[in-house]
Amino acid sequence: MSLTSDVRRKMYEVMVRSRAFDDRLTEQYWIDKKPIFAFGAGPLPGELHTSHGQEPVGAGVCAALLADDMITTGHRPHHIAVARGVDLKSLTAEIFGRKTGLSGGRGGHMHIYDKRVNFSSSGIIAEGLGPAAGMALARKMQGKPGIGISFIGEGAVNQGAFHEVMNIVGVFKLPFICVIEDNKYAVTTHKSASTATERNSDRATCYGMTGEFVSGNDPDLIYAAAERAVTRARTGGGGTILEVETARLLGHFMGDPGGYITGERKLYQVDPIPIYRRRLIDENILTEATASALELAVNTEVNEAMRFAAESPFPDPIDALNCTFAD
Amino acid sequence: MSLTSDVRRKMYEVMVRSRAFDDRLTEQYWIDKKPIFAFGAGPLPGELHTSHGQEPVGAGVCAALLADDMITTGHRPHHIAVARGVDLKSLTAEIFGRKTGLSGGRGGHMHIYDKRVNFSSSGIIAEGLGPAAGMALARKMQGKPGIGISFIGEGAVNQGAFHEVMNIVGVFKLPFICVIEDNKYAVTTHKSASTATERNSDRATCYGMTGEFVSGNDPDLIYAAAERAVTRARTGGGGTILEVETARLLGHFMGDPGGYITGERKLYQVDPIPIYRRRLIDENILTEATASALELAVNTEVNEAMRFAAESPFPDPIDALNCTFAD
Amino acid sequence: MSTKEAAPWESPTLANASRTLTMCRAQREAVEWEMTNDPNVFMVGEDISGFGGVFGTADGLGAKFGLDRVIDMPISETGFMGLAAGAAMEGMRPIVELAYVDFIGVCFNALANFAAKTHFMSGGQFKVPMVLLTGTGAGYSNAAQHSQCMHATLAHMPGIKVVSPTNAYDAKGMMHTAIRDDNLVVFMVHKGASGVGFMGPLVKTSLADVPQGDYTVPFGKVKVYREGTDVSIVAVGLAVHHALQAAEELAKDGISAEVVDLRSLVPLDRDGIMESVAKTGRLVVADEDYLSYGVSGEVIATVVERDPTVLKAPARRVCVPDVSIPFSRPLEYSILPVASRIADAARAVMSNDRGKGRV
Amino acid sequence: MSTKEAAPWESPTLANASRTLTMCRAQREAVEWEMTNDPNVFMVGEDISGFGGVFGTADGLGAKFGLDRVIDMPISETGFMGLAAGAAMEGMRPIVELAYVDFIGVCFNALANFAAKTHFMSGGQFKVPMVLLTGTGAGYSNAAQHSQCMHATLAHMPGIKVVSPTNAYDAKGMMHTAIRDDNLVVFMVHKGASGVGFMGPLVKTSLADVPQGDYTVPFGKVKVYREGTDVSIVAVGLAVHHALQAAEELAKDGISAEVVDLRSLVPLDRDGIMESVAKTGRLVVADEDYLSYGVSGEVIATVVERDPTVLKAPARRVCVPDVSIPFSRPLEYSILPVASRIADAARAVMSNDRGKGRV
Ligand SMILES: Cc1ncc(C[n+]2csc(CCOP(=O)(O)OP(=O)(O)O)c2C)c(N)n1
Ligand SMILES: Cc1ncc(C[n+]2csc(CCOP(=O)(O)OP(=O)(O)O)c2C)c(N)n1
Ligand SMILES: [Mg+2]
Ligand SMILES: [Mg+2]
Repeated sequence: MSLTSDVRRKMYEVMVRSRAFDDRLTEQYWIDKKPIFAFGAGPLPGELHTSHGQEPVGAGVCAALLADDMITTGHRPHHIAVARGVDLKSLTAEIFGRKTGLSGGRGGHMHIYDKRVNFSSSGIIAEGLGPAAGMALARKMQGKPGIGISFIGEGAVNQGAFHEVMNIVGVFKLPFICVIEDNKYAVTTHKSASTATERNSDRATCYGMTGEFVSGNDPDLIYAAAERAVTRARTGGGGTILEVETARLLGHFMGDPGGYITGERKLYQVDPIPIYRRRLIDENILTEATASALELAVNTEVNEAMRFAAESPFPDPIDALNCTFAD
Repeated sequence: MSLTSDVRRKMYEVMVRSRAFDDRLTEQYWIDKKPIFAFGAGPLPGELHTSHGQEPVGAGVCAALLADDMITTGHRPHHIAVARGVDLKSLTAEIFGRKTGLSGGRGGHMHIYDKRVNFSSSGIIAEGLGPAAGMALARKMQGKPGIGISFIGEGAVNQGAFHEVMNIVGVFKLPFICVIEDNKYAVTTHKSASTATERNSDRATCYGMTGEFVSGNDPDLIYAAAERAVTRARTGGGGTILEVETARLLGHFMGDPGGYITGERKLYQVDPIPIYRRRLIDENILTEATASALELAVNTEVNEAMRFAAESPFPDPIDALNCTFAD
Repeated sequence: MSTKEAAPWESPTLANASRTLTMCRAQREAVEWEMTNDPNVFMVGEDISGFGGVFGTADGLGAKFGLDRVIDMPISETGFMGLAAGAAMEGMRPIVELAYVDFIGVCFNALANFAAKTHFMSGGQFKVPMVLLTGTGAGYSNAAQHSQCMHATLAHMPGIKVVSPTNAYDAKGMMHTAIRDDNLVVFMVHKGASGVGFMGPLVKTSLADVPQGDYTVPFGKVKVYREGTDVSIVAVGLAVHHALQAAEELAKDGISAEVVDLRSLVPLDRDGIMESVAKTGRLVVADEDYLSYGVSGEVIATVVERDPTVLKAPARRVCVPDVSIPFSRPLEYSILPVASRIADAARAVMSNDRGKGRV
Repeated sequence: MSTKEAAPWESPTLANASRTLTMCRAQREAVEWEMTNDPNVFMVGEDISGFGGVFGTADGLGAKFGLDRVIDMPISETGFMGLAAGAAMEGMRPIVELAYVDFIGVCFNALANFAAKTHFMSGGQFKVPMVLLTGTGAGYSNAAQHSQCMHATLAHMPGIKVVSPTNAYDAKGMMHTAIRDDNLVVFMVHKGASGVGFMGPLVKTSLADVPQGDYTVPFGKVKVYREGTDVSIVAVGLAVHHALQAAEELAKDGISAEVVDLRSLVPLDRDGIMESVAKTGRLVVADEDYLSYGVSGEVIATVVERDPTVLKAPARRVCVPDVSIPFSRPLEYSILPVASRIADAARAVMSNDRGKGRV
């Protein structure tokens, strides 16, 4: 694959979809959470970690993948799920806790699973790394295609699981990519206060992996780096640690005003979507009109998913008692 | 401190003491374990991981330390305990499970604690790293002298705790040394089969630490590298990952014949003690006579410790019920 | 941070001069007092210096005591639990925050095999005085990995004291006790009762008048919140408040329920449990942790190994029925030990109806 | 490896043509059968390919199936537990060896929060068929960090099946069942009963005639090793063998003890427990895990939430009294649930002596 106009349009579309999705969720989220904030209140209870600003990472990496590839990620999964093509209606319904949701409402926003597109997310920091490596191993043993990709935050690198899994990937030369979304913050803690090295991709040499760092939160560059990593993985070239500089435009989760991001650091909180839109128009990949049409279509689609979710029934209480064990 | 003749004689003495200690324990260990082997049988039950071959690491590093420095280590603690000056009688009595032991028989050979000389060991891989860093932090906060030193095996590097603690050491610039005893094996697994990098000391750059690799299992070189690391730690220069090539002359634990160490790999299993003896005599630090006298004295001392232990009473069963909580 | 910008994890301040506090505010006073009076006390955890941690227990303490005593850590729980244990072995008294007890699985060894056993393994040479402050519980749709209680997971391991206050007075007094204790104390607070901002309306029965200065509440004593004669509802954590609500309901039916708060799982006040059950002759245990191999079994066994004949009816348990905590609200509420489930269990015990109400 | 050089962790071979096997030999047959017949079955663990792991369960399998199916791992338990779970999600059936259950604290999250909950959290989309084979237990002076049982630590968490066979027939049949199960199954074998070489003399009651081919032993059914009428001794793991010994002793005193092996903690055969206790009217629970918040409480509660009146005397527990396992032999044996302690408890129950014998 190469960075064709189609790929770029597709990436833009995916970014717009993810943003519309997060925007609609945000609106829903605040219903009944004012004036008194409570995680548990309103139609969309629980913690909500939106992906505002990180859309280029999901879009760029997923555009370089094939259907067989397997993704795991963490507590901030929307942009990746959307980019991967997780069914928008079932995804929304899951986040609304409905019977029609991907997991019938058992999982919720941090636990998004869609086996049809080989996608999983879960909420403990760095916990998806081992599973993604194991999925890659499984395919290798089965002689089937597919590489493992795990997305983590820059803060998650400091979890021991990162070290253990990267080493295993290196020792067994697994077809694997660790994508580190460096949005500079883990909750309120800046990368510089938590991490003894500036670029986590530099750690790759310690693990017999290849390191790549992409700055600028630029989907085109992310795509290109991901493609190199994917090719490497598919051709026996081993694993890649791909660190991508991105931006978390809002707080850690809804309700965090993010007031600790001040001064110079605010300069990095730039919205990548209008920039990419501008570029695609400037380069005649989109026109103002086609861009607007695309945005309208995507917003309609997202609104429909929201409506579908809101109108879906809640699960039966008894559903809490099944799916603990497979039989 | 510098590598004076006194220091070198002392290192030799410490190595000889550790070896004699392990040799006597080995004799005791096999009592009642033949013809049928059973960990639990005989006067010295349980797993026993002796330090045959690794004496230079304990001797070299400990010679560079001061009394205030704090050591943690793991399942193979004897050479370090002896080098650190843990009281030989109480140490032996602990390994014999006697009331006069360091922990009154509660701890055993993998759990050697001697607060008087700031020494701890425990049996879960890499578990001592965090505590040693914490001890260093405590002294820093208290404005008291003392650095933290943790000894681990090359296999232990692959435990997540290594990564987490090294990063913490780097972020907080703690006065800390991680000594990696690279004896090439973790139980039966060769380093090359478990570790995606050849030299773990190379990882130091990822943690804002200094890396040093010492080859040859040579106490003089180990001492020199340890001294550099100690000076760095004491003068605010941060932490060091000091990897030392050493040799495990016997199996993983008593009872493991080590038959998996074959071919070329056997070449590395060289006893460092006669080599060092030869060198000290050649360089006129010792004579044949003073060396023999030293060896005799040390052996007598070790034999006395063994006798002390063997003659000590067992603890009262009731002792199992105290020391769970401090009051 | 200005009031307008207040992060939701800040606890709402109650009427100004009042000394009626939420648990998290009360705990914070104890921490502040100890940090002021004992230079060896310090805090470590994630996101505590600026924002006071998820519970607000460290609220403002970073600014007051500086970043050297309120230390933000990387997401390296094994690393910093070990670090805290080592510091404790050298005479410091760390208070470690682990925001959600659900994360304990990444650092269980450092706690249960190292911090908890060092005193024993060293034959008493080393003490490990450290407090692990952690949040428990469900009820706000935070799903399977951010809603657990795991009371028994910690209480089962030797060498760990495990406490769980349910009101502000106890929270402060037990925090003083915890910090002064020479052992690893796990201090579990249900998010839903802590009074932390992001959990919405306060649980009234968790508020209490709190003395200004320092005072201690000892571990290992149950607290009888409400006396009764027909049935003992023995509970822990938020379930205590559910039990109080259930007792109100039951009173309307003419059932007099005694509500016993364990407060401390290790040490466990077995005499206190027995005293109540011997009096009422009936037992319901309410616990938001998983049912099997947990607190509920231990409480029942405690009675039965003393005297099974005190029980006039089978004991009942109202717990999470050995499933993961579901996200969706109706699923979640169906498995939590809410007041209605507790009341149903008590009624069943009263009618000695052995078939119904058991999960 | 020649016989002369045999590592102690190899299981001694019994009389040649005999099909009387040790547990570890029997388990090994099941693993070999499944690996032969199902290409998705593979093993991961530390030091398994050449030496068969600490239990000899993988003995010779590395040579037979190659290093791609018997995979030696670095000392990275979190990493390879996660890896195994991911492989299982993609249709493989990994058998993971964790030599000592004591190490579970370094990888508890990957098991209890991920592998155990994925089926639930995904609403049934993903299955995680994996077996965790692990060794438990004390009795050979391996001290606080290599002697634990931690039965309840695992059995308390939802989504994990936990089994613990006590004889070779069950070990093989349950290993077949475990490998074919679509869930995370923790397969706990007491080192002292497994028949592994380094543990010395074999426990006779753990040996059994074992059929050559494959067969399954279902989970969730107790096994009554010995029938009796006066007191039920409900036990798990090595304590079952201690109980059998105790029953012999008790028989000499004219006490008829029924010995019930739980075999499976999750699912737990509550009816099977009740059936025995309803018959004998007396209950002793023997478990080498820690006493509080564990198996013993759960067994007692199981009886009492059905019918406390079946108990003619207080139930008693013979467990490790909430202390770390000490190294020194006399200390260690004083806290293990050995036959004499079990017999004493049974005698106390018989004499309805409520004061003595309780730890
Ligand atoms: C083991 C563990 N520790 C702590 C947390 C709480 N937590 C959730 S998200 C988060 C910050 C993650 O930062 P980063 O990895 O940079 O991801 P980001 O939120 O920036 O996307 C923390 C500490 C957790 N979920 N798991
Ligand atoms: C977390 C954990 N996993 C596994 C073990 C079992 N184990 C004990 S020693 C050892 C090998 C250690 O190798 P290395 O670190 O190289 O030290 P060495 O034995 O060579 O001194 C293993 C796997 C353990 N004690 N803890
Ligand atoms: Mg981040
Ligand atoms: Mg080694």
